[in-house]
Amino acid sequence: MTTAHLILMVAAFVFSIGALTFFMKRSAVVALMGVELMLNGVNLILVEAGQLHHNAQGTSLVLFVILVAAAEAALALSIFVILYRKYGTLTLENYRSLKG
Amino acid sequence: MTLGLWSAIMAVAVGAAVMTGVPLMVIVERRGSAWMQRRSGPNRGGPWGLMQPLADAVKFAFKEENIPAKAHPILFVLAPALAVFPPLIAFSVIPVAGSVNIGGVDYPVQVANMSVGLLFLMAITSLHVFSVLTAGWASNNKFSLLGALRSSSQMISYEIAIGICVVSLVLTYGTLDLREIVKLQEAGSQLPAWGLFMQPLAFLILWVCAFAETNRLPFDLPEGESELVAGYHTEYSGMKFALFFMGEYAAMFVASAFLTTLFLGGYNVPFISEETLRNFFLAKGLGLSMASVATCALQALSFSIKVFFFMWVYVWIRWTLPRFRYDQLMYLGWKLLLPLGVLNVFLTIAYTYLRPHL
Amino acid sequence: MNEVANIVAAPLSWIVLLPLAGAVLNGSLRLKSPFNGILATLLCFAAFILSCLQFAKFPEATKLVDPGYLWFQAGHVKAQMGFELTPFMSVMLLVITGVGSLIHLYATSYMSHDKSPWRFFAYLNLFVAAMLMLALSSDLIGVFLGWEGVGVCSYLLVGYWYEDEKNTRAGMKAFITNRVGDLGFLVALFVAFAFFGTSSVSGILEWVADPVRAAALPAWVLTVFAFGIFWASCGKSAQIPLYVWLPDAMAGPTPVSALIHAATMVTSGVLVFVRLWPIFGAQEQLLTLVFWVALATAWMAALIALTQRDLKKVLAYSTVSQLGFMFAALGAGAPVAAFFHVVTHACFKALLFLTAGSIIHGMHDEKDIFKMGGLRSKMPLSHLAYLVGCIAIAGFPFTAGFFSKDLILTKVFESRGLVAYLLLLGAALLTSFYMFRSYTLVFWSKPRSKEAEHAHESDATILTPLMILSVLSLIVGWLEIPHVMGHVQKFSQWVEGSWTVALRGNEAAELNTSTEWLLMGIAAVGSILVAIYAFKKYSTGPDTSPETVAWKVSFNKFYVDELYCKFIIQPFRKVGCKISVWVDEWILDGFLHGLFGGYRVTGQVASIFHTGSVQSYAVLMLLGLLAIWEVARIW
Amino acid sequence: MNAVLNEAPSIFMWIASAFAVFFSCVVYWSNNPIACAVALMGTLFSTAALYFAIGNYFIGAVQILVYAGAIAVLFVFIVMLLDLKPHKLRSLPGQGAYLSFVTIVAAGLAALLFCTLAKTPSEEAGTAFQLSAKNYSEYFLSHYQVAFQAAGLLVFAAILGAIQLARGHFGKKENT
Repeated sequence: MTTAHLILMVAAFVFSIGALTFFMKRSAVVALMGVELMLNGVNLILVEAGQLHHNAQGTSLVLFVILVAAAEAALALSIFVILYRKYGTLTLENYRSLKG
Repeated sequence: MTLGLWSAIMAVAVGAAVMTGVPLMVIVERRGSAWMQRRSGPNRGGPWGLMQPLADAVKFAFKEENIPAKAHPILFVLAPALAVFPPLIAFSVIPVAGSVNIGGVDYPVQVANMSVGLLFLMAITSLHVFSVLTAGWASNNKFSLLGALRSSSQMISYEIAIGICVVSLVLTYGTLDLREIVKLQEAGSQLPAWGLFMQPLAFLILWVCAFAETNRLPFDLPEGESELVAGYHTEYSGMKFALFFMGEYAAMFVASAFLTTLFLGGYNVPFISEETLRNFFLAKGLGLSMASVATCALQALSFSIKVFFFMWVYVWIRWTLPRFRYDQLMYLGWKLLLPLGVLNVFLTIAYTYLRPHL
Repeated sequence: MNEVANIVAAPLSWIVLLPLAGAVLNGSLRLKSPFNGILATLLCFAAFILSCLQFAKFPEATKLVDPGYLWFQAGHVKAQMGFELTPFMSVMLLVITGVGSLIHLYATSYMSHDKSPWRFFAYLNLFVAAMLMLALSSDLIGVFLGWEGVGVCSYLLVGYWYEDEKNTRAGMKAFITNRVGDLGFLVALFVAFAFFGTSSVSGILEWVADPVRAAALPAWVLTVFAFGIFWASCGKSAQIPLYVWLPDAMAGPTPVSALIHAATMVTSGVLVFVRLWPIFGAQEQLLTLVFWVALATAWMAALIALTQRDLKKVLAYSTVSQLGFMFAALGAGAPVAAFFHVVTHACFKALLFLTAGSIIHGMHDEKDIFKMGGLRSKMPLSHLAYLVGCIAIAGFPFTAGFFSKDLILTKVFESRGLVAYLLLLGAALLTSFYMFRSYTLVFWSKPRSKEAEHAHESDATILTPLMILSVLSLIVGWLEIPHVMGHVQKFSQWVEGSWTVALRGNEAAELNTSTEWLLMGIAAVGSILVAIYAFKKYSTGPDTSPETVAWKVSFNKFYVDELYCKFIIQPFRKVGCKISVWVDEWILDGFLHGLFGGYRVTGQVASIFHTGSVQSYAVLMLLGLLAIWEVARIW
Repeated sequence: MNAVLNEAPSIFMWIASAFAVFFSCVVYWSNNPIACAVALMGTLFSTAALYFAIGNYFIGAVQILVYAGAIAVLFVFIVMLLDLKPHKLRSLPGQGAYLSFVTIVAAGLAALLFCTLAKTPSEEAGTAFQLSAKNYSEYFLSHYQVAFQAAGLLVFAAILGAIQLARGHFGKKENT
């Protein structure tokens, strides 16, 4: 077991638990936290690969991911505020008006 | 001696220094305010009242710890800890003096010599918001929550101006390594090559932001007594309150050290380089280790004097200026400091680009 | 013709661009009256000045060219947006821009009380630009562009007063009839592409002139090409069977009638014919066909004109009849005569139409000649102008019409014999009759209506062009005087250099002097006598004799419109209805129903997964990603 | 503490990894949004610690600055501001089946991720490697120039969007 494997395992775990969180949680905010966890797992793998191959190209993508995550979080959370004001709840099951 | 062990020693030393500085600063502040207001201040405990902080500490330690019934028990306790933690961590990347030579190896007088120290410093100081927010929410008190909300928006707003100014500084110095930044400020013949002279506008903006970041007057709205009782730490008492108190002073120390490192040449003694000092002590007949230790002592003294200058200005301002209104605060942050910072970035870019041609 | 070709570069594109600029400016600026008219007139006049400058470069130069630019290229087909000017076209250029300028000037006053004169002048300028394009373009595609351009402008201008449904119908009739003719042009164009590999006029003419290359062509190619052009000319120049649009086109404002239906557009068929003469000259059978069609047209139009009551209709049928004369000349193998008649006709027909406009203007838009009368004293200058026009078109000695018509008759006599000559002479005498009928009814006797009593003379802006055109109508014929009377051949000498092959008519043996005098005398005396008869007959007022069958047939235009309607339009409409219903029901609806049904089924299947819950979407998305990943890994 | 990647992990690495796993589990298991937010912050910090441990200080610092300092603060802020009450996990008909399905999917995903990535060969892994901010800036100003500008535009758009949303034109107007 090397450090690389450990990090890989952690990353895979964090990503999966993030996905699970996103699928299972009823609260929109917590579901979004799951998304952040997934992004975090991906970042971890990217950084690890960059260190492994002595290459900054992939690792620069992490900065983009972080940036996009910041933008996404800012927008998503402000949308949540609006939704909360409008419907008084942030439970995802209540937002089903797009049901086909 | 490994680098890890040295780091541990330095961590203890720097931590102790900051923790000693806090009570010292308390007495300075109390006596200073008294002096400015033409009254005596605390003068009974020990010579010139120097023992007063000790008495305060004992008082805090023995007071009853009160946790409100409707408060969130874990977060309520966590918040004061979070208040002290970031400033102490932040101090780890600040170079306090040059390097000490032990057994032919140079050890930097600094807990962690990090290549991205400047960024790390900013990152850690931005965590200060957490303690405020957590404290305000966990108290389950409207004054606390209002204070916390005010505080967090204030800190985030001013962090943006700080970030912009740091960009121009990075453009000037070309590195994020704080030790290198300090070394770059060593040179200079007529004037020391301090950041103060290279980036005066950034210095001013950062100085103003430092007040806002530490919630000090004239920006102490989060704990404005006349409006919010005591802001986010209304419900705190005893040692928990003391921790917030310490956290605030530690944050002031970090801000002062930050300004010193970036603008006042850090640990540099003005006009005298580390090399000169070392050679001076070597010429006095000291060994290499002792010479380096003596040099570092001098540099640490220089650093402390500069930091205490800023600390004194904190006190000075606190007892001189009245509190801002909240809209004035936001106006200053967003509409004055931020555009000025952006302007400064552009000026710096132009200067950096044109410098080879000048 | 025999000298070394002297080809000179010239700014010909500007001649087209100036009126085009006028169209764009008038269309976009929407100036107030009279500035819109002044703008249009100035630009048209500038084109006239420029044309004069180009005209002056002949005869030193044999040809002026403006290479322009390559418009488009598809395979070996190249369309060059270039211009060229031959001596013969330079005369036409002067007619188009000169008469055009006068009509613009006239219209400035005539249209000043209209609702949106800027629109009118934009169309008018566009029309002039298109006509110049047609005349100048060095490429058949460019010619076609102008050809279609004048068609469009004709449609726009005839239907200019579109509030009245009658006018729009007339415009559509003109446009659609012309489309039928344009088919011939397209066929000719395709033939040119397929067999000559070029669409440039000079390229085609070179091909035909080259005996080696011409011999390699199948014999029918040139015939098809020529017939296509002739068919197209029938449409544009109003020959049987496609003449029906021209009389209806009188619905447009009078300056339009003058410009389009007298001076320029209707002559475009003759123009193209003459330009491509080396091809037609060799098509003996086709020329025979052209001649008899033209003769029939001349007669039929003249007969119809005998009974019409609408002043502009009379003039319109006279135009059709005169066009028949031109084509008869072409059919007789005398392009110079035809073209000479184009020029003279442009002058006196524009004069007649403009005078008619002046009269109608003075009569407050009353067009019925039976309601006029006695205008001689009320509109003296218009009366004078109309009289000049009438004697010119009737062929009174020493007027323009006399010389051109005489030239045509002589040529017909030379190449088609006595019968053909007599028939054509008959048509010419009829011309004299119906023109003087209208003249007498309008100007003599007593006013027969209130409008006629209160008629007034038009203003100077209208009268100035009338005066200029009157003078031209009288003198322009002196360019070409038969050799028995002095032998002036300025016109034919000028024009002759335009073709690289010899004209057929030139080699024909000349008639002896006495025959020529005789022919000329019959025509002149005949027309004068017929004119006097008509004057006597109508000087007391309109004919009140009972309606005979012949009169009815003539008055109802030989029922041609009704026949067309019954035998062509209605069958077409029936078949079209059937087809459109079938296409609508089976193809369009079927397609839509299929599309709709497909969407519905797909949607029903897809909506199973459409739960409205974000998280189930996310699970599905993840599964999809995993599947893609696996596939990519196994690959 | 600059770890070499194909050696056995140091004790520090183990601790940081354990924290990352633990906190992410808390995010999933806790019903209290506040606890989730704090645990999220813990995960982010542990990840930053891992970055530091494998020698990528720059990304570590940025992680703390942006994720912990901004995004997590936003989460905490929103949770506190809206005063979200503890939620249970989803309760749907056939919830058990759904839960096991999703868990299997997630576990499979983890296994797949691990198996695929662990096979990646690495020649240079034997030596320590440190990236500085300069490396990144070189990439940003050459290779990723367009992406960099686009990201800037994205952030700008996000700012505008957030401001517009916060001004409340889309929600119900409040009469307070």
